[in-house]
Amino acid sequence: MIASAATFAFACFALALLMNLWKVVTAPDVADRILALDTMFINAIALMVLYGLALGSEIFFEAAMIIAMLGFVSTVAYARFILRGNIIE
Amino acid sequence: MSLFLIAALPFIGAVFPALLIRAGRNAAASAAGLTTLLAFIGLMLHIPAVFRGETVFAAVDWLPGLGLNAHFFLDGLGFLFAAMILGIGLLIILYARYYLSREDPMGQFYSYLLLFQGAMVGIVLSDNILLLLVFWELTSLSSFLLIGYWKHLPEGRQGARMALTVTGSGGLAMIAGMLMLGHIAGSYDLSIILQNKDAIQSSDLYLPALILILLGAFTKSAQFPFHFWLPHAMAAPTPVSAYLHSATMVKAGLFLMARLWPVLAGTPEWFYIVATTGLVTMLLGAVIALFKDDLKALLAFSTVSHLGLITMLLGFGTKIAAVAAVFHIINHATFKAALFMTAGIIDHEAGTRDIKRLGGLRHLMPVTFAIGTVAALSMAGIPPLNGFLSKEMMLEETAHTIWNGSHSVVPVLATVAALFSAAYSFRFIVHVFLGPRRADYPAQPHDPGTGMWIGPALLVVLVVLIGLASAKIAGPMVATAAAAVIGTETLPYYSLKLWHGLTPALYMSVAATIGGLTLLALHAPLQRTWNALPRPEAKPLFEALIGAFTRVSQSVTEGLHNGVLTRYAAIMITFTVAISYLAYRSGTLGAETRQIQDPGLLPVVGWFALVIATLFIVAKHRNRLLSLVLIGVVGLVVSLSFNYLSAPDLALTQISVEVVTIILMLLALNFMPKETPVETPALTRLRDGAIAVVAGLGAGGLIYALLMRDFAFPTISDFHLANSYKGGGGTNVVNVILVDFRGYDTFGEIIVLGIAAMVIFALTEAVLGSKVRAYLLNREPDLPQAGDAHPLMMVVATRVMMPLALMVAAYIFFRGHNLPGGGFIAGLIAAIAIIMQYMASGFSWAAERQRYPYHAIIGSGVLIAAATGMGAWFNGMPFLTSDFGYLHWPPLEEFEWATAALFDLGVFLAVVGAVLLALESLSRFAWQPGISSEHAMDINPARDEAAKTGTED
Amino acid sequence: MKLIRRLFPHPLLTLLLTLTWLLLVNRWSLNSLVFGFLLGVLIPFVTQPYWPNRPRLRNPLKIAEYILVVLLDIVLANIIVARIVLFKPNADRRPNWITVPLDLKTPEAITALAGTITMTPGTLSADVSDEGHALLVHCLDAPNPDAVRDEIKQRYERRLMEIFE
Amino acid sequence: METLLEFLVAALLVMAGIFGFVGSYGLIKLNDQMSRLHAPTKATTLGVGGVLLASMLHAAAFEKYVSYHELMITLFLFLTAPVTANFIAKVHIHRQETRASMPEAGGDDHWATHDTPEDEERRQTAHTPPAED
Amino acid sequence: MELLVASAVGILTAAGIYLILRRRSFPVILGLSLLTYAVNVFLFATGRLVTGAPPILNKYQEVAYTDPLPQALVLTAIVISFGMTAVVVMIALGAYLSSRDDGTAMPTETDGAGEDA
Amino acid sequence: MEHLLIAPVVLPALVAPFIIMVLRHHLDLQRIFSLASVVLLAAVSLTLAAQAADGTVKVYELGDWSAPFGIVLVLDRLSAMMIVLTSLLALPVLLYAIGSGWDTRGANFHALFQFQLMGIMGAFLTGDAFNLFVFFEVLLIASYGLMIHSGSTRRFQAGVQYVVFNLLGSTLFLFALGTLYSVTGTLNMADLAVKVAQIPAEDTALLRVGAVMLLLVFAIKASLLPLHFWLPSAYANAPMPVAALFAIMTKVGAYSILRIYTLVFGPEVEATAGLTEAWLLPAALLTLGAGAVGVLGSKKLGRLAAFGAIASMGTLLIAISLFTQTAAAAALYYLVHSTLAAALLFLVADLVMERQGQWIQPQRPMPQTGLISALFFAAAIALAGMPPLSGFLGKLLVLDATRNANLAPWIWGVILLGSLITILGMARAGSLLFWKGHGLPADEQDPSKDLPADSLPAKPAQLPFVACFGLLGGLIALTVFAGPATRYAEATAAQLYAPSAYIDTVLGRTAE
Ligand code: NA
Ligand code: NA
Repeated sequence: MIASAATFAFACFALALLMNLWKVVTAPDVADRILALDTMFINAIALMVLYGLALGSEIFFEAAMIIAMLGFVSTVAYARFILRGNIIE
Repeated sequence: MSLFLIAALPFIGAVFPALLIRAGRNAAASAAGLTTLLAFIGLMLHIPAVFRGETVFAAVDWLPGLGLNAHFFLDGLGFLFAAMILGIGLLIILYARYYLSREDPMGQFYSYLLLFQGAMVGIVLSDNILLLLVFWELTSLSSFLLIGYWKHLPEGRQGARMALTVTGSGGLAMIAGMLMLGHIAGSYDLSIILQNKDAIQSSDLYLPALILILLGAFTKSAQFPFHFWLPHAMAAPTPVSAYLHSATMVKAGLFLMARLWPVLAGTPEWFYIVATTGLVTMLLGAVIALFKDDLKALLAFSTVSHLGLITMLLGFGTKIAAVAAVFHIINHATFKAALFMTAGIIDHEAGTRDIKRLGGLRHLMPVTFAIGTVAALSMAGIPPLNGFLSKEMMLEETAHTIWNGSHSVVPVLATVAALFSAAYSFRFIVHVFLGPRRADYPAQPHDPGTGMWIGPALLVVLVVLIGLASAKIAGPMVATAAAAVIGTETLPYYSLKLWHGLTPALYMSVAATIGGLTLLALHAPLQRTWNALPRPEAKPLFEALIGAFTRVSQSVTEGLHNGVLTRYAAIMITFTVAISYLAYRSGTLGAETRQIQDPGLLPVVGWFALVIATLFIVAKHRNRLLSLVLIGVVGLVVSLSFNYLSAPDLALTQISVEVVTIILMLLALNFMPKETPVETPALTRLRDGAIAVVAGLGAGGLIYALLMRDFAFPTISDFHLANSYKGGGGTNVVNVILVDFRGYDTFGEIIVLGIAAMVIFALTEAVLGSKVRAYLLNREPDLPQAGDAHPLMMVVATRVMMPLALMVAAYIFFRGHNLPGGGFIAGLIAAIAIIMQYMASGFSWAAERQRYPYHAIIGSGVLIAAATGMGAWFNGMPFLTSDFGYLHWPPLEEFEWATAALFDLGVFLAVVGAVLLALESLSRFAWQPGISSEHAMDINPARDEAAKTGTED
Repeated sequence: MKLIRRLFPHPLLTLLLTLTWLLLVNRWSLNSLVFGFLLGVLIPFVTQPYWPNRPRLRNPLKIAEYILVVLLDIVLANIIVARIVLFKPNADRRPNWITVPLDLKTPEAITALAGTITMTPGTLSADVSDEGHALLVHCLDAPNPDAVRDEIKQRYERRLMEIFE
Repeated sequence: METLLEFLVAALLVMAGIFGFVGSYGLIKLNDQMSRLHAPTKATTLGVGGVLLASMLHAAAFEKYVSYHELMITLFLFLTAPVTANFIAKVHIHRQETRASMPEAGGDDHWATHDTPEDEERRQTAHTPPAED
Repeated sequence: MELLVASAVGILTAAGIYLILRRRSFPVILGLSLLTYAVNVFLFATGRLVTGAPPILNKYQEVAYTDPLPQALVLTAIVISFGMTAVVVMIALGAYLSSRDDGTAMPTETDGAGEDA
Repeated sequence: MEHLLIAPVVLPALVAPFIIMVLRHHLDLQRIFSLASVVLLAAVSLTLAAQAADGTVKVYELGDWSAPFGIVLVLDRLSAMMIVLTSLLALPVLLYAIGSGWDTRGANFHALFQFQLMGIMGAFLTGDAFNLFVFFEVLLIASYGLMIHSGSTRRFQAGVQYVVFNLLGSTLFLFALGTLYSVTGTLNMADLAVKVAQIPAEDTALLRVGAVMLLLVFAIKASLLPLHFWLPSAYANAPMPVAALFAIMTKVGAYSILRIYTLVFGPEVEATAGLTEAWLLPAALLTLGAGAVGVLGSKKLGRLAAFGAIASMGTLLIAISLFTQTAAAAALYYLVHSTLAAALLFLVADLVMERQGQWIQPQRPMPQTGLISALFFAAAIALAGMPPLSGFLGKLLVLDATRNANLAPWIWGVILLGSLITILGMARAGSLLFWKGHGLPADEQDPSKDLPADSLPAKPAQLPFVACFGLLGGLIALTVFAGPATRYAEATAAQLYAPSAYIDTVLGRTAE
């Protein structure tokens, strides 16, 4: 049961990831692109945790946590770049 | 005196004039003169031995592995030349003291001159042909300096380069020839080479070696068609011309031919090459000399002609001709040096060397007239002077020479040459000294002081004495030298006297004299005809050739290295792929030994994401921000893949590095164009695409082939897996490899990072210290800026996150040895935590709160890592040997300590320092005066409230 | 006392960080506790300059209540948003801007409010006004914007006022 | 008990999958930029949250260890998601909106994103700035 | 899976090289980044591809581990290429700011010499 | 003391961070420490060379992990020679940089200088292929900083090219190492030698690709045509003292080729036979040709020196590419010579450029023109391979060693013609720079010359001349003591071509 549920979740998040990518590539505006990339980070976190769950391993936790922590930094950096040009001023 | 000292004295002497010139011109000249005199005396001390027919040796090994040794020897030939070089050298030194003006840097002159003298002495005393080559090339170099001595004269500079080019290239050819010769003979020592005539002449390499060596000799001795440089070398001060271009350097080629005569001469190849070249040169030089109005040019071509004469004699390959050659070498040196000095005196005193502007000088310069006339008559071959004697011998030999079946070609042409020779010699006397006195000399001519004329006078005395009593005066010298040329065998019969009876030579000689007088009489119309004739001028041709060559070199160099990085890279990649492919094709690839693994859903999705993002980066790379966003996608997917493929450490590192890289690139992109224009034509893009695809196929194919085969041998990482815990004290094998098994790599790696940051800092300083600063200060943002630079929410969020992030960094750090993590990733996280402060609250605000200079953090990181490594020394262990153990402090549980953690702390600090220094440096570009705010947030109602109510927190 | 305040500038933060450490190492042991506590003391001390004027929390117990309320709202928010996304045609949606005047003054409190708004049903904090007296909120589907504004002020801002000011 | 836990984990996973999908789907489906911003900021947090809960539960129930550190991920997401959304909204306001197209800023003049340096200067002179904020 | 990784390496390499062959420094840097990914994955893959076997020693049971050495090498390579990227970004920025041109070609200079000796 | 073997790496690695930590704002102290470090390095290197002179191979097992599992440093005649050369080059270069004030024109000069030395020393001493990569990167990244030290438009532009090209090289290095590891499962050079000798036939294709890619990496460093394009503008635009130090960097490439292609892929190894024959020598010949033509075709002094360096690398690579013991001996002698000669030329170029700008064009006579022109003359004849300096001897050795090669006539022709063209170019430049200006009227100063604004100190410094004469002294010593020098080179070459002692010592097989 868990296995099928996990496969379902895998498929959902994988599909989500590809949709995000599609949006990154095709979005008309840069705001949407950044948003899509940020969403990609979040879906990636989900995938990683799922993978750890499927393998019964904790080994992927740190990577997920680091993405949660740092993905935000790059998103903010992109946005700041558009807002101000200087990301550090 | 040891031959070493004789050869070394001029070089030693070369040092003094340059040093002594401040002590005055006389001091410089005396120093030069004294060392030369000393060497000369040293040489003379060997007279008894040399004239007994002995050979004096002096040998020290220099580079025995190659066969290049400081082996000197002195025999008759060497003695003759050394005596000429040093003897005439002395006279030249004396002459030059008076010839050079006050403005000329005399110290330099004497230094160059003695350098040259030493090189010449070295040539003639060398027993080792490689050593001879050393001196040979040295004469080219020193003569370059001497010819170009008057730096301001274009003729001097051009003449110097021409001489260097021609004689230098000959010298290079000779290197090859000498190496071949030595190879055939099995030794580079002349004393051994000269014993191996049969081996040499029967070798396959004989002809190439001969040609290459002759190229050296001919260029040096100005033989046709290389003769053209010599007249242009006359731009040198006259003492140089007299010394180098009559008495010594140009004779080096002759010396070499004479030196190698025993082993090279006597073959048809030798005869046809050497004799013919000599004959042509003799004739051509004589003809041209007649029509030169410049005294020195006349003498120069005359020298060419006489050098041809001697070459021809050597080329005949008969012993008697060789004797004649030796004799003429002596004679030519005496009268030609005298003539050059005479020309120099005339130039010096009358202010011109142009024959057309001279005449009638016999009244004004009687001494000069006497000296010049005697020397010129000797050159014309008029008895009883020494020139007559050797010319007779020469003519006699030509009479017996058959050239390609013809008995007459050589004697007739030789007579014609002698005729022209007589003609220009007479012209030297008649048009310069005779005739009416003129009113329009550029200067008032008068005889010079004794110092200037004593040298040529001495030479002229020799001219007469050798002519009158040749057997007594020159006989022993000729005999000894000729014996050395011919070899150890007995000399042929010859006699050095004025009257040999009614020989063919006498008739030829008489014909030449009469013809010479006739030509002189017809000189004016002849010269008009000559001048009207179209003929190639060597100098413009040469200059054009060299100029063209230089320009071709320039355009080849600039065309090849055109500064287009794109092309460089394309060439490099194509070359690499091609060579690698060849290497692949020439080896064997066995069948696959591994099974392909079935990919699950995740890898396929990841693959699609990666491929789509990558292709879109290529397609959309002109939109720079978009490509950066897409790079973020690629980095994310790569990181996920590492995680999926059992590499959690890599995943962590990749994602952290990714963030910092993107920040870095955004910082830079702010100042750069946001779009890349279309610049390359479609065809170029197609070409680039083809290169890229081929390289991609190569890389992909290679890794596929590797992935489908097992290791050929068990890998060393089995050891790492087996020893990580018991030897390294950690269960995260990757981390143990990083900080222990291969900690030295990591040590290098953090240094790379530290250097990167230092470089970025230094370059930032450099840019901001330049005029770019002004541009940056006045720069308008490329795009409109939104308000609220430091939004409240961001500031607050990062304030909360910072301690949390540092906590995570500590966690990642401490677990690294046993679980994914480690100092590097922890360092990146800590750095990003601080960078968030910069991004949120502004550069100045965050920088103010930074208490430790980043340079120092980097330095301390590297030092801690190094110190940890060195700590092992105190245990008697090698650098970076780790140690670990377990501590138990009740009530705490037992915990592990490891020196590797200390090393990792070094890594941590270096990374933190490096990342922050790099980012901070890049951030400084945006700094503007006035943007620095003391507030972290632009909008803060609490602050406004406090300001309004006057209550400060 | 001064020394203690300098050493423990933020006892609450120290507590939070110690807890964080225990979460991170995922092991409740004395070692972890001691080590986490050491870090919990050290890190606030080192980072002190980056968070000046830290607000006093007047009523920390209220925080728990607030968190529970918000968590519940988040679950609901997700369901509501999912329904809108999946089933509601774009044409039927009424996206809208609303302005929420702020009584909160401290940046921390405003941030907490804005964050809450973003995480809860159909609303998203987009900006603050130029002097920080109003919050700009975007609604995904708000036929009645005033109601949304009042709920925000009632449900969240009031509670935050109690905690922070 | 085991089955129940299993069911719970599975349910959480399915829920997470759905929310995760919805978040990204909304990004494509919704037709205006500000609305698109809602979908991921909410749905995905619960998507990830579901996975995290499932993971914790799964570890506790089947892997024989108790795992709390998933909470850290949640903590970070909750802390960062509003800021991210705020920034993207500011990008939207900066690029797509003008002062006129925006609602009134309460008692204040306008929204921070439309604040120009001149406005800022005016404000600076209005109040004397204190030393520290 | 091997095919996926190999083709990914190939595509990253090709894309990287194509961008390196552009004439502006920014795409060249992008290309270098892609090429760095390619070579890192390449180097990583030389340990062969294994899933679910991270080289974290399990003290309690015998399990398989993937080859840890290439991972360590790739870590070193990532760090080094990060440093290199940072430097090249800086240099490209310096070049752009001082000449206001981000072309990677060296512009030819006005000729000061050209005459003969 | 056995730890001495790591000192050439650790010493600069300690001094550099110390400088940036403690002495960042004290120029005089930086200079003192930097100089002291270099002097100490020279002493250490000479001591090590003395230890290696009798042919023993010394191994230093870092972290006490034996080869092939850990990283080892290996000292043999070749590495000893290279570290001695490095430190003896560094000393005059550093003196020059201090004397000329170049070290003050940008930040972090001394620290970067030390790190640069550390990288070079590490590359020469390591016995591990991947560690060689790491130290290549150390020396490269330090060189990036030094090359653009003090900045300027052209320096930055040249820097972009230099860095990008070398990053391509670094990438290729990783591809090569990955391939080799993937086939053999090892990284230690001695162990690689053992494994490569036993490689099964069906693995040769992949092994050969790895081997040749590695060779190309080294060829890039050694500026082999057509991989040399990074060099001319990088060296020409670098501060000249830095370019002088870089004279050793191309030698790192040459060293690596010699090392790897005698130890691992030696001429007797079947699996990699015939890998280089077809193209390496022709490429080396073209390198020499391009260098020589470049000397003649250069309009700026820095480029002239850079092409001179390329030409000398061509000669060196010709000798190396034959892969015979005699040729290797000749190559080693020439290597030392060309390092010193190229460095001297760069320093002299700086003396000129500081006074009259970088264009090769007539100038008014400059201060100290006599001394400078004499030094230029010496450097020119050294690099052109004219007597009496060691270049001539080196050239003779190379010619002699190549006499039996298949392409001997080509080799000889190119070497001799190359010399001629180089001489022409040098003569042309010297004549324009030092002679022609004497003909210029006083007021006809060329306005286009680009003198640095604050170029000359009021009182000309002595130190730059001391440095130049130091290098010249080195060349003279190499000439005078050519006998012992070539004997050392021959012994070194013999050791290279009998690698079993090296392998056994590194892998600890001597005891058995
Ligand atoms: Na909301
Ligand atoms: Na080979």
